[in-house]
Amino acid sequence: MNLHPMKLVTIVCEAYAAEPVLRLLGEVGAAGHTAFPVEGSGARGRRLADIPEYANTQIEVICRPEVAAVLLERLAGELFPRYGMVAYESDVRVLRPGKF
Amino acid sequence: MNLHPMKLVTIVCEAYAAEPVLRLLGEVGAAGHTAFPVEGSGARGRRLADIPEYANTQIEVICRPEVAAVLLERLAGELFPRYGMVAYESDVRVLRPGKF
Amino acid sequence: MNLHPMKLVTIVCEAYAAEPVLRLLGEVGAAGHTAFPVEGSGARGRRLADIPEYANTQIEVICRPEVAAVLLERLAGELFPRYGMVAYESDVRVLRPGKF
Amino acid sequence: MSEALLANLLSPAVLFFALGLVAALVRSELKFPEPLYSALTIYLLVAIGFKGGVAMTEAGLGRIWLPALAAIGLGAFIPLWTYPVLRWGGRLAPVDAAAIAAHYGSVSAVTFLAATNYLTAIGRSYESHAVALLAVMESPAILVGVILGKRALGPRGGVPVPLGLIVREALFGRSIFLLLGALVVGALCGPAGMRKVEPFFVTPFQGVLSLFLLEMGIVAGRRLEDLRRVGPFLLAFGVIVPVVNGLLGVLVGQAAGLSLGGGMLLGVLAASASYIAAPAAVRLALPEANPTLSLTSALAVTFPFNLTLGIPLFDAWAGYLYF
Amino acid sequence: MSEALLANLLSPAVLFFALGLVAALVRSELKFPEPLYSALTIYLLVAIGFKGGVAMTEAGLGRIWLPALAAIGLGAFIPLWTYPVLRWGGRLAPVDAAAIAAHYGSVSAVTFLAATNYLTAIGRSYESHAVALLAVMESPAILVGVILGKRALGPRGGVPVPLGLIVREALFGRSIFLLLGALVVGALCGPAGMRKVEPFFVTPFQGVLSLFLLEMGIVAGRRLEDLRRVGPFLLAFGVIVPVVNGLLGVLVGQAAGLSLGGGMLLGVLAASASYIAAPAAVRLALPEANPTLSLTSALAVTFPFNLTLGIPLFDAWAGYLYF
Amino acid sequence: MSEALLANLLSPAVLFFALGLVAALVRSELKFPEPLYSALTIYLLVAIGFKGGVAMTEAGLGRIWLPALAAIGLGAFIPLWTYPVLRWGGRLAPVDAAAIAAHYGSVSAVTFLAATNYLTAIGRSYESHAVALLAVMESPAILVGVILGKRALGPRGGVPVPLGLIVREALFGRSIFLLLGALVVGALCGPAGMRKVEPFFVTPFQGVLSLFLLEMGIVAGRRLEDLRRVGPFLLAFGVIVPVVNGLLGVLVGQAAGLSLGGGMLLGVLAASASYIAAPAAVRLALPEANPTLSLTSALAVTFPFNLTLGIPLFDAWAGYLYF
Ligand SMILES: Nc1ncnc2c1ncn2[C@@H]1O[C@H](COP(=O)(O)O)[C@@H](O)[C@H]1O
Ligand SMILES: Nc1ncnc2c1ncn2[C@@H]1O[C@H](COP(=O)(O)O)[C@@H](O)[C@H]1O
Ligand SMILES: Nc1ncnc2c1ncn2[C@@H]1O[C@H](COP(=O)(O)O)[C@@H](O)[C@H]1O
Ligand code: NA
Ligand code: NA
Ligand code: NA
Repeated sequence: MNLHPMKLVTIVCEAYAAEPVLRLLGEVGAAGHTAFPVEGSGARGRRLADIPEYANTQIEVICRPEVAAVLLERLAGELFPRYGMVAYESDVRVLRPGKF
Repeated sequence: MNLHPMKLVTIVCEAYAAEPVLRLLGEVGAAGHTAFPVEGSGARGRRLADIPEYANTQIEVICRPEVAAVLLERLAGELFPRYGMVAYESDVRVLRPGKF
Repeated sequence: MNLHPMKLVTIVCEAYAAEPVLRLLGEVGAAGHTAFPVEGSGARGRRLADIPEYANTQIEVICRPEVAAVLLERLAGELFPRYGMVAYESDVRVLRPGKF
Repeated sequence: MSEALLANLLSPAVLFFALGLVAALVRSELKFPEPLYSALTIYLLVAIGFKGGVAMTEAGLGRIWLPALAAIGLGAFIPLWTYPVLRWGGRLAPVDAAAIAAHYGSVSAVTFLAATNYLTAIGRSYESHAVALLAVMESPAILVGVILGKRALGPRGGVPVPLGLIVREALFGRSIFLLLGALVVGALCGPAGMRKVEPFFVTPFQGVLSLFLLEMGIVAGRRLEDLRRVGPFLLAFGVIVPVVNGLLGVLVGQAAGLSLGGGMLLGVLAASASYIAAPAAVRLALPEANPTLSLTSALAVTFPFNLTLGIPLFDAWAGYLYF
Repeated sequence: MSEALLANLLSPAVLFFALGLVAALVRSELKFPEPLYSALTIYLLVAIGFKGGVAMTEAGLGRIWLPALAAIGLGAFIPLWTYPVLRWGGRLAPVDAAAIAAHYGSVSAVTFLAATNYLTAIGRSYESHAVALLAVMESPAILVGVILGKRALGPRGGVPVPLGLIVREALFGRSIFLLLGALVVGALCGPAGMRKVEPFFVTPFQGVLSLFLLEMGIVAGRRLEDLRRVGPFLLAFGVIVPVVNGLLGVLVGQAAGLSLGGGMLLGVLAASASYIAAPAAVRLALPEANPTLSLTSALAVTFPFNLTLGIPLFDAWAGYLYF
Repeated sequence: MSEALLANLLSPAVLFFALGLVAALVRSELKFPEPLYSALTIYLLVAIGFKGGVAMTEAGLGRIWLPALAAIGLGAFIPLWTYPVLRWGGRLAPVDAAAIAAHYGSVSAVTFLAATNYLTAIGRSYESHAVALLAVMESPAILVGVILGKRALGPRGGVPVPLGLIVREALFGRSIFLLLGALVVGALCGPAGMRKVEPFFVTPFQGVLSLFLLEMGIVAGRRLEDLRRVGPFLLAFGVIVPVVNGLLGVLVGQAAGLSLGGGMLLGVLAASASYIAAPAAVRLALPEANPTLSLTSALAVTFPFNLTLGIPLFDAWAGYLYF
């Protein structure tokens, strides 16, 4: 069993931000993503998922460390000032490194 | 790119436990959370998400290590005996440490 | 507070693969799991969650390291060739190690 | 009665329920998404509450207070007699006995709906405002059951829960709130309001209920495998106790002045066991109780029994009593 | 008028809205799953659009262009007069003033539906193709508001957003697309198509709207706690400005040749504030604006006001003007 | 025929489908939440199955067995002739050819519903129990296709899958189970049951189908970008093969004694390609096949073709044959 280290970048953002985030993923060269609707609370108060327009989306991306660095940098520069959003990075290990 | 270490506490619990867990988050001083409905299985058998009352909720909280410690301790003391529940902690890195 | 290291194995797969994955979890001796529907993109293109049959499922399993190793090995051998799927492992800490 | 029984068994509602059971048993992937379940529940509760409220405006409050008091008393009484049966007959732990007793004293809205459907189908009239009985009968047994359980746990036994929370949960749970709220709305709107919403809340009602029972069949069927965890005592309890409560309920209904149809409905309410409101409140107040025991017997034994055999049985009993 | 007011307050639609508010205020766990909200929205927009389209085929385009132009002009004008009020009366930041002005110039489809419901209930006729006014009036104010905001931010101020994206969002948002699309489909199908789908899109419409307003009550009620964040100026603004716009709208409608019912509907459109299309477009174009201010006043102040008091008020005003 | 074609193209069902395609093409954010899709599917399958079952009770089983056998034979035959075409005409890999052949031999319930809608609209009668043909025709082609694929992979080629699983998937998939189950329920209930649920399962049916086709338009439109992955051969295949199968199906229907309307429906079934049941079963049994090829041609080429041009074409052909 040969596991290879990768980064998992998790982004929780308001629904309106999902499209720009996905566009950014394409630009920084992430090979895929997984997304699902969530509700939550944070600096901008409670975000209830009762209306799709007011809900949050959680987006998870497995990528190489250098892609993760660029992704986080651009998130912080381009999207943090604009949307309610949280992003964090963690360490994971995958089986087929070529896939990411 | 300046990443700061934080803890991610993940709680999977039966739907009835979501409200007490959120109340506890407020008490221990967590600055936000993200939640979504899930289904699962564990010691209490299969929990199918076919009826909202019987579903599970997954709650994710990014917080400082000392908050995570208090949160886990109080979860174990006050809510584990009462509800079907799993909680675990992992390491993440965030960009704006002041937010958490 | 006594935290014990465990592995979290996360599997994102097409809906048709959920049943075989859950069966595999039983065979390798995982004590529980959590699952929820997601959408995503990857090598097989975009998977929109507009029809249940075409959606993805994310399955998360906390287990002991030796179970995680067997699980990943069998996933790679038996299910990777057959279904659109991503699997990765990360480190978490839990409170009640006997549960897993 | 065997004719009525057959008519009930061959109604779309019961047959769709059976189809749902089959789907769960053959492990078909058929399942309803959770939001569809919620949507159907909301529709059914609002529709029945609204209709009942309009009927109350027409009938006047004077006709409902005595049956309502009777229903409340009946709900509070059921856990008192079933608790000792569970405790000493079934050798269940005190807290489990209290929890199960609470479920059986409380009521199942869907069973009630199926019974009104049955009455409509056989052309028997009933007080439309009888839905108020459903509303008032959800909580009393829960409160009694929780008190029994707390007492059994002793002064410092068990997890402490603020009393306010328990009462709020028993009184303002999702289903009671919807039902009572729609009842009030209907009472305020009266027949003029009814005319506007009738094509949505009344005309397609029976069809929606049939579809919902398909889902209930799946939900119940998926819990059938838990039956072996509840043991033979609870299986028998889940059939015999409803019969006793149902027969008793019709008697009480007759004494409280309800019509033949209304008395039968009170019997069905008494016989039915809650699997939504009671689990939520009991889980909160008595977390020490094992939820699988009460839920499985209420949902996988008593509910199907009432739906298929109970309803025509209580109707036959009412027919016998009233003539 | 007090009779009409009472009739409106006691209609199922308004009472269910109030019930939703109560649910949110007593913190009942009652909530609609998000897909049910979406399903109801899709149904209501498609139904009203389709019906309007069929009516347009019957009425001919000749009868709609003048009112449509008037509605567009009115929508574009509202942000122009409310911006200075917000900016200097309310001392709001320029970008917030522009954002709020955009919301109040745009429209709320549900308020429009409630108004048509009201007209149907009191038996007053209106141009069925008036739904076209709803469709054309969503975007102009958004575009004007965004321009005001961008100008206030200065040449290099604010986050740059491609103009194309903003226009696409203002013109092709979910609700406008559905409404306009169903309108075109209805216009192409005509009465022959209507006969096929009438039992689904027309007959149960009022009931579905009532159920939806229950949900809107919950959604609005859950934002009531944000009211203290918006301050007294916006509370007053959220009531007074709709009244002014509503009275103005009826005048414009009369001048554009609409019937009494149609004029009242244009008043309601002018008075209503958008809480779906405008937030989405403004969030994209003016991310610097605080969304809580515009959303809370539109959803938790103006929407309930129009639904309960505004609709009968504008109807009374129309009755006064037209005779 | 051009008149019938126009009537079909201007029906609400087809126009809403076109609107959904447009929504996907202009990348409007309009989308139906997944549970709404499931809810509409469940409703449509249960409604059509129930109605067909009631009709079967009324018609007697004697009238259905011969057409049913013919439908099964036709379903099994289609993959046999299309496999070589795909394999050598299209130079597709054996396993892909087998998978696609299975999809085209199986059927699409929505295409069938649209065809019954069309017949209702033009006032042509058909055997209501024809829905039984839809039910029996889903599986045979899947089984034949899987056998062809497994044989092509050779004795030890390919991933091994227990035969039982494949058969269960082909026979008990969600849609077949619902359709067959509701058919049995309808047959047991008969006309008495129908009266109870008619306002829900029959009256609004056409409207619900129109709304569902809006969603199908979005679903199909979002896969249009995959068209360049399937290549020109499959594009042509997706139009020509349905025409051949459709013409053949009407012939077989006539030979099996179906009425003009019923024969046309068997033609539509033969022409339609499965995009729910077949993908699930084939994905399980032949994971080596590329699902994009079969799904895209069935969903984004053949489905729109049948809905718009195929249905009136097979109707015209039936009209020609039967007179
Ligand atoms: N500390 C946190 N832990 C987990 N999720 C969070 C946290 N803070 C914010 N979020 C999520 O990020 C969304 C936007 O955050 P904010 O911009 O702070 O309102 C919230 O609605 C939550 O879903
Ligand atoms: N080993 C596990 N891995 C992931 N999730 C789990 C695990 N065990 C339990 N869970 C989740 O936690 C819920 C409650 O667990 P339990 O109290 O053990 O029944 C389950 O329904 C699952 O959703
Ligand atoms: N790099 C990635 N990060 C996160 N999720 C991924 C990634 N790649 C693939 N996935 C998920 O796994 C599913 C199947 O992947 P694939 O087989 O590569 O198409 C996708 O639809 C995504 O939901
Ligand atoms: Na009871
Ligand atoms: Na306005
Ligand atoms: Na076919």
